[in-house]
Amino acid sequence: MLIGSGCVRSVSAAWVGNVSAGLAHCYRRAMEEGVPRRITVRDHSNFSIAQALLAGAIGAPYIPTRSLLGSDIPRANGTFREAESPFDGSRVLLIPAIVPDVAVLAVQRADEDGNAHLWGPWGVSQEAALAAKKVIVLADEVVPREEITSDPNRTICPAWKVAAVCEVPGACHPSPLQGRYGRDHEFFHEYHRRTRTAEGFDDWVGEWVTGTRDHDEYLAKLGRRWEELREDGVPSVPAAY
Amino acid sequence: MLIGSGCVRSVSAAWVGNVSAGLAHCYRRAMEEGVPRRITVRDHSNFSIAQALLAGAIGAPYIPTRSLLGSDIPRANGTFREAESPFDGSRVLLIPAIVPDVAVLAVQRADEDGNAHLWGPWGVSQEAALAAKKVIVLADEVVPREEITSDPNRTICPAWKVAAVCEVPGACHPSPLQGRYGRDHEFFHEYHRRTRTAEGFDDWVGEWVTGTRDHDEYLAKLGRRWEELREDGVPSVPAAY
Amino acid sequence: MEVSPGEIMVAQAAREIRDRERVFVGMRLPLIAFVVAKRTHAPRAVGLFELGIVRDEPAPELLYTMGDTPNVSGAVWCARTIDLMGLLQRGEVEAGFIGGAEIDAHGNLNTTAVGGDRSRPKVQLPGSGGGADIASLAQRLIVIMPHDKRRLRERVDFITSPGYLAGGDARRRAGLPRGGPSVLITTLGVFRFPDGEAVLVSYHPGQSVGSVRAATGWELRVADDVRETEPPSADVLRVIRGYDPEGFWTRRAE
Amino acid sequence: MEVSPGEIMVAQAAREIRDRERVFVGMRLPLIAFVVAKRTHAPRAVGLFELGIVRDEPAPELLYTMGDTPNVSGAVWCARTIDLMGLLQRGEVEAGFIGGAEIDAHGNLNTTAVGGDRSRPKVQLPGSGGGADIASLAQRLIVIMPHDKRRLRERVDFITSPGYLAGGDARRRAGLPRGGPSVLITTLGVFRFPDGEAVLVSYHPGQSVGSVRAATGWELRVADDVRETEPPSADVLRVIRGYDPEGFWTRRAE
Repeated sequence: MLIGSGCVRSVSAAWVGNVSAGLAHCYRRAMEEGVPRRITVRDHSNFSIAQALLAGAIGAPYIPTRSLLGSDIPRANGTFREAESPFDGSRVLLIPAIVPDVAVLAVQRADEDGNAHLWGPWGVSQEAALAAKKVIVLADEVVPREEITSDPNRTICPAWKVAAVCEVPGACHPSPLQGRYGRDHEFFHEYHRRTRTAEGFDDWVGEWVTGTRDHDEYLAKLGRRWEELREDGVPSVPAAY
Repeated sequence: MLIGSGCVRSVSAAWVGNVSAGLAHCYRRAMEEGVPRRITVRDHSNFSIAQALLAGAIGAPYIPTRSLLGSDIPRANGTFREAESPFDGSRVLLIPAIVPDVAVLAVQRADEDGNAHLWGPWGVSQEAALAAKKVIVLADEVVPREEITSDPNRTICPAWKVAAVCEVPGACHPSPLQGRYGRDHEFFHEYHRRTRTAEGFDDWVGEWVTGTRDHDEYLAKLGRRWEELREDGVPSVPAAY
Repeated sequence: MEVSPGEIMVAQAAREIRDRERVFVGMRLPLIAFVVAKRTHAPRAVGLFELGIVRDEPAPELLYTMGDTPNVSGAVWCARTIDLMGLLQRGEVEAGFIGGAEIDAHGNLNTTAVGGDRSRPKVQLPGSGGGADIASLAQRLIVIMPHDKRRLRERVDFITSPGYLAGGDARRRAGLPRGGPSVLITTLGVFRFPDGEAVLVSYHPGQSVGSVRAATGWELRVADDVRETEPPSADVLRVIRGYDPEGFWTRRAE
Repeated sequence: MEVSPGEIMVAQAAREIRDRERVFVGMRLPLIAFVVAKRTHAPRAVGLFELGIVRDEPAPELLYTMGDTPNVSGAVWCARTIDLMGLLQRGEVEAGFIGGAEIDAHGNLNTTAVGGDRSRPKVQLPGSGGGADIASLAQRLIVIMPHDKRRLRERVDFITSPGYLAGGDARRRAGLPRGGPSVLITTLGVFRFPDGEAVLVSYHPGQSVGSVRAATGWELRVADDVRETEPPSADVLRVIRGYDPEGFWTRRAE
């Protein structure tokens, strides 16, 4: 959507698409036709982007890997370097650190200071948060501090990195948030169908983005569909601290 | 104790001592006098050993750092290399991966397959487990599989790496295990006093190691002292999955 | 109900998974192949999902994406991507599934872009995801894709996921520590890579060497003992159709 | 009750912590200094413990080690060592405390071994722990140690934790990105490092420039405005004695 709206100049990513539905039309239009504007892309793989963020998170200038040797990704990316390991002369690919200006994290709960609990697969969330200069937390629920400190192993990054905590129930829709709501598959498919053309995309944005005042109105527009996605989840067996 | 008993040939560590009590007498005797045998040491810092294990855990040959530049640790360690970052020519220290044959992890709970939950500070536990060829889990409690799968974010390493799960309540004593038992400070201090001489150490081992048939007998010998260390802990607020 | 190409592919893919193996599982057909393997000959196989999930039991319901909530419920480990990719790089993952838009006879795959140059392609594809890592680092690669001349090409426009590169020992010389495609399963047949180059070992029921050749963009090599692909057993079909009752993945028009 | 050298050191160390700073806290005196700072002028300081704990409130009771269970209860983050060391390497930690067995006038510290060579030392010390990392990477290093001629030496036997190395721009030339000792607090006085070399800025009550010189192994440099160290206020003493009522750390014979 950011690409389709012309807000993006450059993308560093391992994968851009509409999972389960197909290719990402806005991304295709931008890359193939320069519509609405030309973007540049730095190709990555899941591992290389995770390593770049890990390097950023621990303040390492780069991390060496064996992945992608022989692939065209390093050439297309342009920031990697091939080198020999000084330990055994074997070939390695050096992935330089990525330090994002901002990382946006959606989590189940956070306190007012920004101490955030995320569960379910972490993907690259933690590395991205630690690597970033600042973090914006979208919390499904803002909870008392005691709920966070009752389980400090679940905290994903230190509060001093968090520039803003926003209580936004349903922030991930149409993607899921473990224990809160499931995935809205049909919403993805509908988006896919309607954004085949640039006009269709503008129409969709007019309806769902600029056409709703805020996220509450967006959820209200979803109506019963949103209610049906909600899941209670099964509570974890507590850990005693 | 392993050093004092002559079971160790070489140590790679950032710190060897008796926290809160003082220097480690067995380590001193081995290094200073070769008693009961000479050992070699590869000096590390907490960060360098964490990076070496992280490199082992992700299969990277090494990780570059800025730490320890100018310190005598790299020279004493002998396995690090100084290099220039090919990205900007700045000086880096390359810490090669450590791949332990075995990592021993004490955890609060594990299932029979070896899926283990650990909470409290992780230190280098996860990197060590992932870097190791195999893992031995000492579980304070063996629990049904459902207790593990109720909270998969707490799992520390995959079960396929776990060669053995041993149910050993109190395995960490005199060290603490969060939510289960506190630290036995006096036991550390007593060990420190009694192991000042090699004879004192042998005497101590005769009483507490070879002198007890198994860990149950060890705990029974602790008696009320062990009971007084036990903590119930405060249950975490559950996460719903 | 007639057996679909998707079902034949799933059945063949399931046969590629051995018991107790750790397998990087993709979505769609690979996921169903993993379910079939688990419920038939490989009950102790373990599935890894690149966003950070490890399961020793497949999710009980059909998934659209690996992040769907049922894929997390019942997982034995929710990890980070780097943890699982790290174990992959260590060589602890025996097999991995990937697909692609294009493949060449050396098993090199393109999921990045077709035509034009990289900065202005004719068709922009989604990119590697974890595919290039799995292709680089798994002990064995299982490739699944639709079969037509524009996809099985003499040369791919971009090597996203390295196969045997130019063939011979090119893969080792590039610095890759192990692996390479062990099988390519298409909508028409099955290829293996005995010396780093694709050889047709079977054609699916209803196909022939000739029909496969006609749909293949490189000069087809055929195994001496080429034969018809073994169709799915009734048991296997029951598992497939139980898991994907509406044929969302296994009976869709590709 | 007379003010002990430990209490004077803790009070001075607490003054080195500014509000809202992230501080790598060690055990013993640094921990108590952190408690004092939090309860007086730096209520929003955050403490990091190298085994992987972040607290914005000190543990309510006296700790013997940072792994004691009360140090985990109430923590805002239980992390891994690598997470916190990584944030340190990124430059996100303003101040760190360390001690040592030996220090030289350039603030280089030895906690590894004294005498002999590394493979057969006269006295084997515990090693770096996180000390060398904090010394390498924190924005500012606060050093606390007992003062005597064998500890404040012309040259240390082993540089575990780099200070200003040979002085001048040696630290920068070695490749360290920032930092270096900002203060050395001993049982006798306080030193600062205006140009990478220790200068006595104050002597504790009961001491003098002469008594400090007599106990220092290098040629003492003295600040023009050297004066007596400010003694702990009644408030500060109350915090110290409330936290360490038996004087386990603050009144022990060193």
